[in-house]
Amino acid sequence: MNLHEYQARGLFQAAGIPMLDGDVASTPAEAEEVARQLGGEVVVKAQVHAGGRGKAGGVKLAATPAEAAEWAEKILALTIKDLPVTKVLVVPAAAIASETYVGLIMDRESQRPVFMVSAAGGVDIEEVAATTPEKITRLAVDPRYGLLPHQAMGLAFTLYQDFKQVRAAAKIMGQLYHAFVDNGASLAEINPLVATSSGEILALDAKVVLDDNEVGRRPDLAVLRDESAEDPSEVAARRADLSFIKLHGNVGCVVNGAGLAMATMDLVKYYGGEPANFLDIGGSSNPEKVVNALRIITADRDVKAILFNIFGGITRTDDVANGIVAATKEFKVEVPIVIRLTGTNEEEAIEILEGVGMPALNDMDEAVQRVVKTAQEAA
Amino acid sequence: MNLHEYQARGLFQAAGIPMLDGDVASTPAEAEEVARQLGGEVVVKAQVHAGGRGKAGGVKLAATPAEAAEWAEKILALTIKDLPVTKVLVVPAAAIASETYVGLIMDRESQRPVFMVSAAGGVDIEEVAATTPEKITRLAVDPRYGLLPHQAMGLAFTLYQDFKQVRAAAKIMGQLYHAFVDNGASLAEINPLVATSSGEILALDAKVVLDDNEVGRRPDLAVLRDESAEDPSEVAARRADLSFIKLHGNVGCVVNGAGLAMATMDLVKYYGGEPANFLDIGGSSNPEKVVNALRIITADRDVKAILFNIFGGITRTDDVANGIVAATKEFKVEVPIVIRLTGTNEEEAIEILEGVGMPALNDMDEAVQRVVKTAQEAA
Amino acid sequence: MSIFVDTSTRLCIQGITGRDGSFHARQMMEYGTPVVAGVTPGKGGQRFDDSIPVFDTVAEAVQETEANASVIYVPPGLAAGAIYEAADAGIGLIVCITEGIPVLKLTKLMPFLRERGTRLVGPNCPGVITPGVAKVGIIPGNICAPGRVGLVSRSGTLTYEVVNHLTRHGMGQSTCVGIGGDPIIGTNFIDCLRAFEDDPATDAIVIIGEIGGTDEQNAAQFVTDQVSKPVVGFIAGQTAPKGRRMGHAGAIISGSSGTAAEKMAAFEAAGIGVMKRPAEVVTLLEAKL
Amino acid sequence: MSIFVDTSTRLCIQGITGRDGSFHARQMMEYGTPVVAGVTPGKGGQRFDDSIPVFDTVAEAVQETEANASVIYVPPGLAAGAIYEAADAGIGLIVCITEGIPVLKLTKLMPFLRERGTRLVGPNCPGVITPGVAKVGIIPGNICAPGRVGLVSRSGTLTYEVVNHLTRHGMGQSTCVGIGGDPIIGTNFIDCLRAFEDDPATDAIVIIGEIGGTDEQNAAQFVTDQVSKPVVGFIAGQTAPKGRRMGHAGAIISGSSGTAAEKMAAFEAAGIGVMKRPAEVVTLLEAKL
Repeated sequence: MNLHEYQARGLFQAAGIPMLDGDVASTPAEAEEVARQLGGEVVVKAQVHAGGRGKAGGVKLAATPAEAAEWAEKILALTIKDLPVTKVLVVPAAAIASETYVGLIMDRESQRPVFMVSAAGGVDIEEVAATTPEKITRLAVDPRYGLLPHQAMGLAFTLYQDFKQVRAAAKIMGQLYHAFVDNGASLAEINPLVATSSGEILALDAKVVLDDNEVGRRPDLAVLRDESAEDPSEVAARRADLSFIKLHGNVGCVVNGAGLAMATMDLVKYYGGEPANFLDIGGSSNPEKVVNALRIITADRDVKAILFNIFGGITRTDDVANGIVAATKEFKVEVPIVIRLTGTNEEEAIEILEGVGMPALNDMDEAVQRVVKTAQEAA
Repeated sequence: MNLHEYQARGLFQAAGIPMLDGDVASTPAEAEEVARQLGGEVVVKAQVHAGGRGKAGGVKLAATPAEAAEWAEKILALTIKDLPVTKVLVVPAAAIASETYVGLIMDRESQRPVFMVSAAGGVDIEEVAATTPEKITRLAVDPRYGLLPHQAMGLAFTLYQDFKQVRAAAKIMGQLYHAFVDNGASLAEINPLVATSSGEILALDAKVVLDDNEVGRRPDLAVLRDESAEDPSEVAARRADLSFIKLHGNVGCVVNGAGLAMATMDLVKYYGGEPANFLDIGGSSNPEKVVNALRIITADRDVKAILFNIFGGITRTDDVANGIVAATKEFKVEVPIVIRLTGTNEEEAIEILEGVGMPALNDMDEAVQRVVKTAQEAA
Repeated sequence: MSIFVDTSTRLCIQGITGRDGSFHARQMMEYGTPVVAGVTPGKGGQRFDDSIPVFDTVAEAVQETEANASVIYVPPGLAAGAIYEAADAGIGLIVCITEGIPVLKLTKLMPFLRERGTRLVGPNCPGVITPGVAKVGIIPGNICAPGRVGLVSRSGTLTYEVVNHLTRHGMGQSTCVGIGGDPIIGTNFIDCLRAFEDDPATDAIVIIGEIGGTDEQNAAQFVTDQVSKPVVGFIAGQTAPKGRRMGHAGAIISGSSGTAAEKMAAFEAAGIGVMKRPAEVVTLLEAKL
Repeated sequence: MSIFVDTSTRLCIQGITGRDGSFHARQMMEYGTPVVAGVTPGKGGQRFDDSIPVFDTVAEAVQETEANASVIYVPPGLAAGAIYEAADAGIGLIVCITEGIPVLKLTKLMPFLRERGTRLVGPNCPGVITPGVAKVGIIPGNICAPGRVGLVSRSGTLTYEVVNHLTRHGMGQSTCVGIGGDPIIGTNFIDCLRAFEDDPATDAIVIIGEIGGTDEQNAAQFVTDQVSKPVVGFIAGQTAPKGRRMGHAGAIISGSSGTAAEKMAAFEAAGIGVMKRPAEVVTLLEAKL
């Protein structure tokens, strides 16, 4: 789960990481008030789950509270990468002497949290990683021992020369590690970490991605979810315990299993169609889930045909069939449905579907070809 | 550092371990008031750093607040193993169905915290360990992973049959482990852990010994030191940064190094004397320490002669000599002093001492023989 | 023979009395898997379906039944603890079906397993099946057939889809391993490739990957360096958008190192036959054999 | 030869610019110890006494000077971190002089060292000296003399007392090791006994123990089982009261397993000549040789 900058700031500040005071605002008036409280020049920053907000005009410097209000109004009107901006963060403008990068990610390869730090901060770190990887120092932390003092110090020595700044940066590494571990993050990033003109070390930005598995178990983290920053269909899907991602095609997909769901989308594309979504109903075969899935998919006006691709294992195909029948009774499904199912209880499932005049196919390729054709004809 | 039961209770309760409410009292009136607040039968327990307080009459059951006051008065008048009782703990009397033992110690052999649990609780666990060691289950915890859930459960299964009680006890194991680790303990013990007649699992007693090295670094733990429960000479020694233990002989000892200090005491005994103390001035050779050491030792009226046994390494023997001279100027030392010193700067030291008419010996055996004889003659 | 699971397997089921555990216990028993014990704390002394003894702890199960493998069906909050318990009891093969274990817990668990030489398959995986011998996990037995193709996959139902094609076309399997879709897993592609390469009962290998991470690239390198047997492969997620978690916690493309295109290119470079559709597994394998 | 410290030792001093560190650095250098580097974070680039290069980190010191041993003189709050750092940098022998490290920190540190095969002597110890070759720590060089007696001790000045007797009576030492007085230490009696037993330059062994724990009893058992060379021993603390810490954190008798009487009995039973007084070391050794 991605956090907004202002939320990540909250976690960092709780861990003791030095940051400039500031506050989030939902209206120009609120932004003006925050700017007034802070005094002096401020930066108004769009709070949105998308990269490149600076380039999209989502980060602006304001000399006065009135100017902060003006920028807030413009930024709150933006849509960045399909996502509306509903909040801005207002923070003091800092006098920056140098910018560095400090990130901590959960690394699959080493199976450990890995620090990535670079004296080349404040810019696109992926660019640095791609073009000058030698400018990035990596350090894997053994979670049994935590970040050891000499490791933090060693990282900090790659960023600063002045020993006071080295010590300050090392302390921040430790605080970042704690914020990462205590909140079950899969990424925690400060970019830039700056030295101010007076020599102080401050985190000017904050980025945190939480492990969804952790969020599910921790109410204190779950409240950080900002549903206003998500697509409404995805919010509805999550509430229905469905794994769903909206795409831009016209073939709706209902599949059991993430891998098969991706393979189904790929096959739709292979046969010339465009998937409208990723949707995994999971292993449990509760008919209610099928009803919810259909409701969410049919709410998308772009969808011209729907494919069910169910390989019954734990999932009972007769449960899925019952779900399809129940959905068609609960609400009118106006787009054609192509059903492929095989595996556990497939004979019962076919019988159920034939009972309502819905034929079921057995072969995945055949079903995908048919749904693509159906969608093309309907479009 | 030993904690009183009421202090250990505080740490346990902060860790979530279920205990009966209760409070500490310094006077019979306070004890009566606590008993009144609690209502019903109470137990009045001496708070003193000594084992066997029950046998010494330091634990009594009181049916009424008035009776609690009576017992408190008697217990507060006790001296148990040389230590005056200055506080009592008043807690409700519990209806006990069974008593078990749960202890956690820092084990030298495995170099890990080790749980020791036994269904044979409520009695002298050292007796159980000596006579029926098979009744004690031991488990070493790897501090890198902490107490794992199955380990806590496995220990709890050895104490209880009822699964609810097993779960409750397993939870308490985890809490005890946290209390141990978070407070830098070298021992944390619940004896007895009881099942009440209604089936609840409660800690009825609490014992904690803290690692002195941890106490030195943590003000929150340092405040738990109860100097009123210690010998005043030991309090003075600690304040002077001397390692000192009062004994009952008549030969005062001032030594550098703990091993040599023990060996010196042993040699005093070997040659027929009785050491009055253990005293290690440590490696640093600050003359002020020597002055403080002499002040503390001469305050003991039993001391008939004093031995300095200094092997100069880091310790500069001339510093020690200067300290002896300074002390004799600051206050009158009425008992004879025998000085043995060798090692770093011994020539300077001998010169300093000869300057004030104090001869210094070079051989440890000779010095000890002489001080023993001197003490015997003075006695 | 086969890999990981064979005739010497003596299986313990952690969470045998739970909803999922009991269902799959019966499936495994029906398949002929030598299930020797179940574990549910507090239910020690009972018998599951009047036959399998249930113990309070894995240690007791191992002591009483000499179980040497364990499969875990407990809720995500308890699953990491269950893995520690099995490893601590000396179990050599642990298959964790449970989904949703926080990744941080796994990072600490992995060195614990390494120290003991324990193999973990999963978590969040469908398990291991050696057709005709035993199944440990949830892979449907009826779609598999004994044979000489080894299969390893990050996916569940996509595996079934591929296995189904194999079986229908007379290509039985030596062992099928679902390694799981989480970013941090106990047994990876390379572990399985090495085992299949060393397994005299395996003639060819199918590898099914997906977007996210670089495990497939590493596997391709390993195939180049150390695998002599024919390998065919599939990558799911060619149409997946960047930066989104596609169901599996591990299926997220970040930076430029997790895309399907890259992985397929790595496969090609390693001489792995790349299927464009799951159904192609049959023709590609036939061409290699 | 000798044990632990020999002509191949290349020493790094952690905390070289501190009060204690600089004093003992000079002592070690005067003794002829091959001191190759110092470490004080923030003072990298300086030279200690115009000769020894100072680095910010041990890793740099190892890289630049090929240091293979380290001695630690930093405050107790930083000492555990300094040990981790040295081990992580690949140092093979770490001698920690610092006293006052919380025991819990050490319990977590020990497996870290084991994983890397690093030897730690101490903490809270006087260090190691191979007379005439090198000293690592604070044992005064002038009381030692090269020879063929190996000495291992939990104590500091008591060691000096015994070494002094040996040297005065013409009994030089192969190596003297002060293992430290804390309850948890990196190198114990048995490690040293094994090394002395294997060291062709050692003819006899002196072991100096004290009250607390059962290390001396374990050492006695080891002598019975695996030491062929003559051994004499001393136990300090015969007059110590029960349950009190006698200066050393480890010197506390608890239960019945830490008394001097028991330890002396264990020594006797193992054929170790037991000194009643430190001065007896000479006559007892003479009788054995």
